[in-house]
Amino acid sequence: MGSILYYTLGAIISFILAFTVGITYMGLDRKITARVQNRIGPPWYQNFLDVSKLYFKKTNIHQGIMQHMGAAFMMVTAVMALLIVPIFNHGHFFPNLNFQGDLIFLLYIMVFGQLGMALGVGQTGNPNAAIGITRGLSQMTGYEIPWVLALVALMIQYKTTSIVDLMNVQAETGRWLMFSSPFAFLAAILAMLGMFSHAPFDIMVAPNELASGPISEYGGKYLSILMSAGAVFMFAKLTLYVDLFMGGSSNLLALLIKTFSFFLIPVLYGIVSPRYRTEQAIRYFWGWPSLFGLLAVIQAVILK
Amino acid sequence: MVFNDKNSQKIVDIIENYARKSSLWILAYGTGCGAIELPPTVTSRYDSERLGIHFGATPRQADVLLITGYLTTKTLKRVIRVYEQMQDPKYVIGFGSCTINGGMYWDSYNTINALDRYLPVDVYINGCMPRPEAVLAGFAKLQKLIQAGKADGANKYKENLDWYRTNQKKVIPNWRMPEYNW
Amino acid sequence: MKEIKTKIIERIKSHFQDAVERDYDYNRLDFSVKKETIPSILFYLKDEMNFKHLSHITCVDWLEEKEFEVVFILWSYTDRLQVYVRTRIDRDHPVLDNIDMIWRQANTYERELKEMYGINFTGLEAPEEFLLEDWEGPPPMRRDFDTREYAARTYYTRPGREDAQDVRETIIKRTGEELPDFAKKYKR
Amino acid sequence: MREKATTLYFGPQHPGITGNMMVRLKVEGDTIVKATAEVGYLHRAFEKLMEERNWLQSFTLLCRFCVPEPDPVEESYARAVEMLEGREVPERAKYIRVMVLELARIGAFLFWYGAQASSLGLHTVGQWSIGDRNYVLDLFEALTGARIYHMYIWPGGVRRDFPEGFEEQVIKTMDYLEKRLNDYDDLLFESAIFQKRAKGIGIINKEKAIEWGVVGPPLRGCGIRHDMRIDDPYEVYDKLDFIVPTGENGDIWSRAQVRRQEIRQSIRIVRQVIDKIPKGEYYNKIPNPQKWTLPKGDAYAHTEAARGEVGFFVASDGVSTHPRRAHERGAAYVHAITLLEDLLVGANIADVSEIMFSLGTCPPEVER
Repeated sequence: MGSILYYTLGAIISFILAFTVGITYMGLDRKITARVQNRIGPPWYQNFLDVSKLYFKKTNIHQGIMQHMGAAFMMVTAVMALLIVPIFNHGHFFPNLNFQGDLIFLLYIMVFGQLGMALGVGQTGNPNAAIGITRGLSQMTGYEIPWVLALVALMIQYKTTSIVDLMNVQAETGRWLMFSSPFAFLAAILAMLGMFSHAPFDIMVAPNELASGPISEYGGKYLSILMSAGAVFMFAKLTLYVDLFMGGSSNLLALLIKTFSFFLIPVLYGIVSPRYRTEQAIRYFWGWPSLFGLLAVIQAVILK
Repeated sequence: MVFNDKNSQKIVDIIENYARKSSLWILAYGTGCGAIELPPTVTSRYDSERLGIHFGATPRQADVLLITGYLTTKTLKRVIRVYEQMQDPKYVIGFGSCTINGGMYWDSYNTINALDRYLPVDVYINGCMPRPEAVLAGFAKLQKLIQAGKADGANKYKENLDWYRTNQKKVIPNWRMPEYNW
Repeated sequence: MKEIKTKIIERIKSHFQDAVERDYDYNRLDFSVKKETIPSILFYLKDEMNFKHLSHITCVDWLEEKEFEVVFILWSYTDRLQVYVRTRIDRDHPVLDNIDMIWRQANTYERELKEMYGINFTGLEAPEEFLLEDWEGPPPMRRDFDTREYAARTYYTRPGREDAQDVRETIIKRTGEELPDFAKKYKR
Repeated sequence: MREKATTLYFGPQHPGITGNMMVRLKVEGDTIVKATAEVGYLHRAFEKLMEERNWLQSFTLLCRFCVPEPDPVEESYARAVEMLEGREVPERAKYIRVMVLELARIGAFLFWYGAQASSLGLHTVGQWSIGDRNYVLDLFEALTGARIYHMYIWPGGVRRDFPEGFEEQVIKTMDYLEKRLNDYDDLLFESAIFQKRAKGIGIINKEKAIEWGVVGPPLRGCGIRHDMRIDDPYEVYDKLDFIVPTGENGDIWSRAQVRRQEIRQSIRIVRQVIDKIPKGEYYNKIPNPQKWTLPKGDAYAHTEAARGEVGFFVASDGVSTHPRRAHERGAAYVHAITLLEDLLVGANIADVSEIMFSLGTCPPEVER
């Protein structure tokens, strides 16, 4: 009984950590972008204010229960992903739901949110939103290929489907996977650009084309939930990358440094890139990134 | 300080209003020529984003409806609809002399002359064209009003809906507005 | 320039007997024709005389003469010459031939003239409304439509700008003096 | 039976639209099968109001015809009035007018840089170029007293002479801009994604272009060298040395290239004006505007603006102090309606905003 309370407390704290770090990173993203654009930019905590302002909105309109659920699905996805991904090496207080096969479960979970969102968006009746979510799903089919290939390569090479096992491998050999499986790392990094929906792969929200796409009918508390879910999910994904390729992190400082360096990749790439069209984005992911994925699998099969 | 219901409500109000005033999302709708001064306002010399001013793409997400200049009756119809789709609390800024008294279009057959007859205006920014500094000053004024809890145009609109509707229907002959919940 | 102009005038006069020309001392020619001749003269100018570019179509309301004057302005990129083709139509029954098969953009200009002046172009295929929405009054650009009176009747005028109707007149009336010469006063 | 095509309303409230207009799109999948431009959201009845104002009072309205670039309209109107009256303009005023027009063109192109890049989600170029446009607006402020609406070019000349130290300020700004333009090009034109998205999109048919009345950069993007500055030289353009660039394919990329080179030519023209400008009068004074009547007749003057030919038609009845008719011919009249509707058919939804910005559509000019 005590252990359940203990774990629950750990889960709540990890959620708070993920939310804080995620939202701060979003603010830093805006700050960095502003500095490149010769501006001062908003304060780093601006996104906290945005989220709380949206939460304090008095009216919250939804066109039906599925739209309501769309936001909930996103949050559920984010929290589940967060619970599966180990935040620290040997973390007793952040035990998370590690089990053999969690990597496969994670792959499924990362698709789940988008699908749930699609259901919700379908009910808003806004054509822009419908087109936006279609684009989002199309793009997902694009980046899922290199991403899955990279993970499969790792699974084959180290004969495990558990994230903790992969982290232990890195701890034992003393080499990060980004060096021992470089092709998988490259494929995963390129897939990450799509996963973060930053320019040039922001085709799902694309304000100038679709008036922000799926979220165009979401306002007030729903948008607040979506933003928080986005932040938590982002943190979970960054932590996953750190766990897989940088051997996880043993303390908070290492976690922040490592996740932030991963976070900088899509941000800096996004500042100087225009947006792809949907089919161009898919073609991009099915080009070099998928090739790297294939090479990674071949390497894994040979080295096995 | 005694923590009773009234006091804690006050504290909540202060926090809420602080969040509201520091994160003002403008609806990206250039209703008139004033929209030309908005891009400079967000760029390096004026940089409105440091005050938390940001552009929202759809009415559902926006807090501030910026009426940038004159409104023709055709646009007024859309603006009313957009305003009613926005979610509380919402603010209207009348931008430029045309929204105040018609400006130089005072005798035009197609533009309205006083915006506050049709929508509740919280802040007016005068000038034609108002400079970016004036725009920022207008936003600063709005932030002050919000912090003091005085920017309640939306409530006024709800209370006096009949009066506003009468005025609106007077200039929009064919009303044909869809029914929606707001 | 002079020879080109003479040549164009000659050829137009030989084809269209009703054309009355007027020459200007810059690169401009005027032809006044009957309204029936409009499509054929425009077609001729475009195909035979290289006036490929239709700058615009406009209309002047001569209320006193109960006529509309419709002006077509063409531009020749090769001869660098403007040609005005003008015609007068009855103000009470304004009808003119549609020319959007000659120039596609004429469609837009004709839609505007139809809405603003009430000129009917036979065979014009376009949506009814162009700039106005649910307009119930007379075509607003006609000179007998008083926009000032309409605006005062329809829209609320905020008090305080009654004397802003014409500031200069007010100044003259109040002070009885001629207007100051601003240009001279602020000369550097 | 279920209809395959859905209707998508692109505007009037839409972040990707130029100004305030609406395009009704019939969409099948991602492809547009029919596009209808709906305008009139900005109709302020300028031409009616000008009939209510006298010849000089109209200037308050004139600059509001097209907001990003008001000076060509003033210039067209002023020249049409001068043609009608036969009024001479001093040489210095002509040079100043050319400089103002070219500065306005630079401002408009900087705005275009930002708009075109932002339509593709590359906001950094937009932030830089629109931020730097402030320096051009500073020049206008020093010269005319206003950032956006100048009311500077008048019948008979210009309203004011250069303020002190203005020439140096202009040269300094031009130096700065020339340096900065390379930065924008590095980010926009060197971007592989922009090339992918701009090449082969929104192609204007070369044969159709002239017949449909396409003007300005969209026409020159097709490889047709027509520019009112060389075709019908007004003011002192015949005494200045500049090139009118052309593109090849008539797609977004060609139009972008034309604008990219034209802004450099404009900077060149401004420098030449500063070098060559003569001393002397800048204003041939008009009589008391309250009593100023023009001879009976009409005139049409056209000016090359950043978006194409902008013309003004004025008619006078010879008695009244007000115009009998004032009418503007704007480039957007063709670009934003007939041409846009044509180009959008068969295009992808993602390209709507991009095509609109590359045409330089300006709704206030259509609707007036």
